[in-house]
Amino acid sequence: MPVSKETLIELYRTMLKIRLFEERVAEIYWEGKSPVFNIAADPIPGEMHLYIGEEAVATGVCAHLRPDDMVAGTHRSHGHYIAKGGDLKKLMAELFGKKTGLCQGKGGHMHLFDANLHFGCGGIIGAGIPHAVGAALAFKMQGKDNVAVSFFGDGAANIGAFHESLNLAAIWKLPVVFIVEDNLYAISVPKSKSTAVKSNAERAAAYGMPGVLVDGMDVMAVYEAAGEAIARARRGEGPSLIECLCYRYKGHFEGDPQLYKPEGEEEEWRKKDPIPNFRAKLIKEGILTEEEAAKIQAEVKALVDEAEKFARESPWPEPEEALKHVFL
Amino acid sequence: MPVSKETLIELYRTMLKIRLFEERVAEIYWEGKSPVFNIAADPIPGEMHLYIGEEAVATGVCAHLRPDDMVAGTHRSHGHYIAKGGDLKKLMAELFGKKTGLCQGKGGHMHLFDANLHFGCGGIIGAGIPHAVGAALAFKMQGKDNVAVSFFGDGAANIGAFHESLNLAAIWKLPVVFIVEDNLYAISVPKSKSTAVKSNAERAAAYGMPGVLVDGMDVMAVYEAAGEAIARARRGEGPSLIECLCYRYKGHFEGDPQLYKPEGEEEEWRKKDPIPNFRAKLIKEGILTEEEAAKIQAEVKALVDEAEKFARESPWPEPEEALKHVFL
Amino acid sequence: MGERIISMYEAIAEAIAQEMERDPRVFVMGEDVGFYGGIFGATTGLWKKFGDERVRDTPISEMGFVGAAVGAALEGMRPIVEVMFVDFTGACFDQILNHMSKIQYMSGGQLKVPVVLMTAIGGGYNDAAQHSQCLYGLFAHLPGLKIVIPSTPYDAKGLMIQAIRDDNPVMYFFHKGLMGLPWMTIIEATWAPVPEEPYTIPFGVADIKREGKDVTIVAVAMMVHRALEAAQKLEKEGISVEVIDLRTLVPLDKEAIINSVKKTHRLLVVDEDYLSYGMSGEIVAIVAENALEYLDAPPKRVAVPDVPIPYSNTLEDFVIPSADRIAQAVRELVG
Amino acid sequence: MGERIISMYEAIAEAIAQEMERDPRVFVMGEDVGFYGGIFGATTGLWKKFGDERVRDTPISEMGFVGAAVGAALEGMRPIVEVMFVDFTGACFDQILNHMSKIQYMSGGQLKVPVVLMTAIGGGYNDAAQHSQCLYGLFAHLPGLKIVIPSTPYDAKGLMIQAIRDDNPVMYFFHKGLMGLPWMTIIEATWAPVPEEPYTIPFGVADIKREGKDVTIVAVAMMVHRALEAAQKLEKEGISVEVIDLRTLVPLDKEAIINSVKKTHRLLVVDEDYLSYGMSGEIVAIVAENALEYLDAPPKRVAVPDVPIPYSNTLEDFVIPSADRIAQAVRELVG
Ligand SMILES: Cc1ncc(C[n+]2csc(CCOP(=O)(O)OP(=O)(O)O)c2C)c(N)n1
Ligand SMILES: Cc1ncc(C[n+]2csc(CCOP(=O)(O)OP(=O)(O)O)c2C)c(N)n1
Ligand SMILES: [Mg+2]
Ligand SMILES: [Mg+2]
Repeated sequence: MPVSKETLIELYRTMLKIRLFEERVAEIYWEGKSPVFNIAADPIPGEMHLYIGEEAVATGVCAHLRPDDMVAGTHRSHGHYIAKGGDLKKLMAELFGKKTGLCQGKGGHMHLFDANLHFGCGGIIGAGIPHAVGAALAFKMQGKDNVAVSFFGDGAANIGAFHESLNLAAIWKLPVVFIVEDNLYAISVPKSKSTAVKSNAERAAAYGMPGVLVDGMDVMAVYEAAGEAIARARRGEGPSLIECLCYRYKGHFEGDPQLYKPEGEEEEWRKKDPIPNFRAKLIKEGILTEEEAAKIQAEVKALVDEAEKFARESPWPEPEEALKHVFL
Repeated sequence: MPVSKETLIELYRTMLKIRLFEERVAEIYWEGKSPVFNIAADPIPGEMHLYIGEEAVATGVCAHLRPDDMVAGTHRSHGHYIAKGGDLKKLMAELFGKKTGLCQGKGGHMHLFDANLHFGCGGIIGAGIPHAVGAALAFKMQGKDNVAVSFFGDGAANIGAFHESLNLAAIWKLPVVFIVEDNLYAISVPKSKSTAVKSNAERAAAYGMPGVLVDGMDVMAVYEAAGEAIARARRGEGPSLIECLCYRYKGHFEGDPQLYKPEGEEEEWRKKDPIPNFRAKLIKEGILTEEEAAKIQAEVKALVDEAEKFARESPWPEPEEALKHVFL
Repeated sequence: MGERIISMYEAIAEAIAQEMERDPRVFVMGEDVGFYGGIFGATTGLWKKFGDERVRDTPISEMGFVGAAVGAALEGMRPIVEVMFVDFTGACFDQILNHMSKIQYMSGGQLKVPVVLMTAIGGGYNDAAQHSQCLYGLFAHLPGLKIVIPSTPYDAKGLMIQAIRDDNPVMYFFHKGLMGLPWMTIIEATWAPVPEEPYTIPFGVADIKREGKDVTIVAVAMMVHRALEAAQKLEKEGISVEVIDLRTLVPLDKEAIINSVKKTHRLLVVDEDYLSYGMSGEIVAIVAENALEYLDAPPKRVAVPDVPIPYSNTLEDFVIPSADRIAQAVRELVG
Repeated sequence: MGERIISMYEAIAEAIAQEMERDPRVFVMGEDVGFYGGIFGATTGLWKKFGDERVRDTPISEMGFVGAAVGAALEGMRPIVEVMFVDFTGACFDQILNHMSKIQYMSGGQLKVPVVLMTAIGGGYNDAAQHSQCLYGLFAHLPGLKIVIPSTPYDAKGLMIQAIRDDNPVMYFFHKGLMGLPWMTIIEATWAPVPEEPYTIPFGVADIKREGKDVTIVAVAMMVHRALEAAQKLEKEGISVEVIDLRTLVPLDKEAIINSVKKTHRLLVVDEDYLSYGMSGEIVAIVAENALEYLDAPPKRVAVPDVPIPYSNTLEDFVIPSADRIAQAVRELVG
């Protein structure tokens, strides 16, 4: 199917938004953490898992989603949330722990929820997979044509919830798409040491569902595979699995010395960087001019600036608010 | 490979031992439960899951095992224990809850342990699978050529522990064999409603291990497939999965009205009853005479009689013993 | 009306049926909840009435389907999910510990998780260590879960309807021995009058099953009945026992406990869950914190003595609190 | 000798290394325990010394590898299995609840399960609801698990060696904030003298960190240090505080608690775990049962107020007990 110029530019803009947002997050994160790294130091405290390098995956998938489709993310979900159409200001404020944050400062970087966007994520590996299955079950029971998408890592594909969820989705023929973000590692453990098959796409057969392996550094490859799977799900034809081969340029979390990565590996993958490559392609194909690209860059940067400013200026939650929201 | 006469007769004897033992257990179980069924009534109280109809599976597999090979059973494990060479007297006494029982009355029907036979089982579906993996890991680390065998049902193949265990066994190339006892049902839920593939043998591919489907009503088919897998494991060539198609003639537990079984299904499977069929085959092939068969029958019956007598005459544990063995 | 006598399992199934009729968002899932009607009968008749979709049999995939219940709740459904025995919650504990109980909070109150997780508790019928636990004390320790434990058919129905209508995650524990199942030891109280029309019982309101002036016994589920049995015996000995059925551990009716102890000056907590670090300690602590000066004797606890539930009759009877053991503890308290 | 100063994470790794050298049956597995040395450093240096087989990285398969540890223990090994954060025990809870803790008992004492499950606890660094829990109260509720919670490098080493040599299942909880990691807030006590040679510390023996005569504070892990900080402040106000570090919850040194309260007549339990139905209730209950007449004031508890751990600084600081909150509670106790 031909893809419109607007869509192509939107894909580019979204990837860039994720990249620039996260680069800014990293800057702010380290602002309080040098010369001495203390994980609890402000402005952004706690663990920080960045998605830099994997932007094509979230972007290519979420481009097919409506606001009322459901996404279950991971511990590394800024990208998923932004691709789903998330609000940068609220997201940044949440990372700062401010009252104006997505979750009023209660969730934090790993626990982002947006009821309006039907978005959730969490810090327990594999736990979001059944949530997506349940959301898909709800859509089916409600007679809606919505779909649910579950993102998770290559490491997560070895946890029991993966197996149970794919089986449930298959026997109940649910509108859910499983996206494996294979970035070669689970923290320091390479996929080759953790996973008994080459690609998790092969595992789809264990549930009688289609499984494909795509180049996760190529937003168009992801876009096409996801488009097919999501359309299939919307038509009521059941679940699919897509494994996207990609790479995280940063450590598992900020501060990870990454000693487990072999020499030269990152450089190889840098050549496949989804963002400059896609930009070059769009320019080469005449879809984007250098000027337009620069304008997009400036617009996105302005959004990120605004988000940072909003977060910095926002108030802290009152301490006593900690006691609210256990029960509603 | 040719199978010796002794082995063939031993296979027959073992199947018969399981059958006659369990038929007796059923009799004794109902002794206290008619006219009014009260699950807590003596002589054998509690839930009762019988293996009748599935004897060929445990028998064909365990015939290849040594006493120091490890078996992890299920909630339906009398057959596994007997096939592993278990002691009928201690087993029966355990079912009665007597002090002379395998576990001094603490374990009961679903929780049979025999340290000398490296046998254990339990009432939580799927939980024994990782135990077998761990035992196999121990054997490997100890430089032994022992193997571990995990038995579990078609229902259990849908729980997360199945996935995690098979993956671990495969990446670590452990000497473990996974036996799926596919008896078509998990309590009332038919496999067709619970399992997204036709045979779990297909799922072996998700772990890069061999998977085969065999006729679980034919002890020789099981014996051969298991022989190959166990020999492979002993040689250090890693795990395998065997799905054995079989049938439980009784309810999920004694007292189950079995309304979920379609009319005529049991009769069809009765025709394939592994014990009379194998008996007939052995006689037809001249391996066993009618007289020898009758003698075996009498010997086995005597063992069961003895076990019953032992259990009935054994003393109860002292109440205060309940406080022992939490810590050793 | 109030005089129709039904069992606890029928009361639960009726509550669910009435709510399913009222609210199309309510549905049930779990192992053998469909055609079979639930191993302990809690979904009897529902499948026939509502069909495969709304009364959904699941594979043996507790993590998957409890997680799916959470996901469905996030998308506007109101799932009732059965985990057959509380002992099996080990297979889905992460979904309870980190998601069902925490998403409302982590989302800053944006999202509701109106799941009812119902599960069977209790021993006394030789089902041994992995099928006889109570464990409600463990779940009560986790913020974000309402903990409901009925002891009568009447309460079972009213508390179930309340649970389904509550916007928060609820764990609903029914005691196998109290369900009134024909294949369990019969206990009179398991068949009792239950109104046909729907009604609710608010959470956090204990039920004083019996007034007394010498000792307060606090209990839930089967232990309420054992305590009542003990109280009857003790009455003949001239000891007047008040028996409080908490009905919910979260929220907890501290008021009722404290007021009773202020009256009786003596406390016994009876628990079929394990003794240490559980319900019994919490109740004693609350009384010590709030009514210390009223206590005429050190409080006592009768519970499972920190051992797994053994299989054999003699052993199981020794560890699960009996009316005799309860009565003995009361005598020591007043003695 | 005793003057070598090391961190708690080094002390743990050293204990494990020494036991691995002594006993070939001891091995370690878990996520990132190999080359990486454990996310909190508890296996630092082991992989280099002992290699892939005995220091085994696992996939993210907690149910599988904790179950495998149980299976390996049944076949004569002595596994140390790391579950990275206690919050993740939800993913393998069945193996702890129904197998690791129960097989010895269910087998009638035939089988030993000498597994050490080690895991990280605690908050205070904005890791929020799913990475900051303590939960030891929950595990202490389950019969069959020894519960170990060191608060100093010295104790960490001695208790780890004891845990490895113990024939029973042990849950060993280390507090992230006490590990002495360079990337965490520095707390002086996290670097301390630790002898090089192996030594053991018996389970069930509390450590009186500080003698006092007005109030007894009972605590574990980080709260021991917060209590000591509070005690120092209070000393200047003329209030003399005794601080007891339980070190193990199972077995529990009831004696030490009771004797201290008999001396001070006042009890405060401080807990970084959730308030209700946990450790704090149990300790208060034990004192009420055994030393009621000695109490001059109702006992008090300072703990996480039954909410998940929130992310934001202002919120997290509000829920995790601080030295100030502890001091305030002591003042109320003596006031
Ligand atoms: C159940 C559970 N086990 C372990 C962890 C610790 N942990 C956090 S991220 C991670 C690696 C995840 O790898 P992968 O799924 O490939 O995702 P990636 O980080 O590569 O995006 C681990 C082990 C966790 N959060 N939850
Ligand atoms: C984790 C867990 N979930 C549910 C159960 C209840 N249960 C006991 S046996 C059984 C069915 C098992 O089916 P299958 O694995 O096919 O074995 P079969 O009984 O057919 O031999 C179920 C659901 C359990 N014991 N453990
Ligand atoms: Mg990864
Ligand atoms: Mg089956």
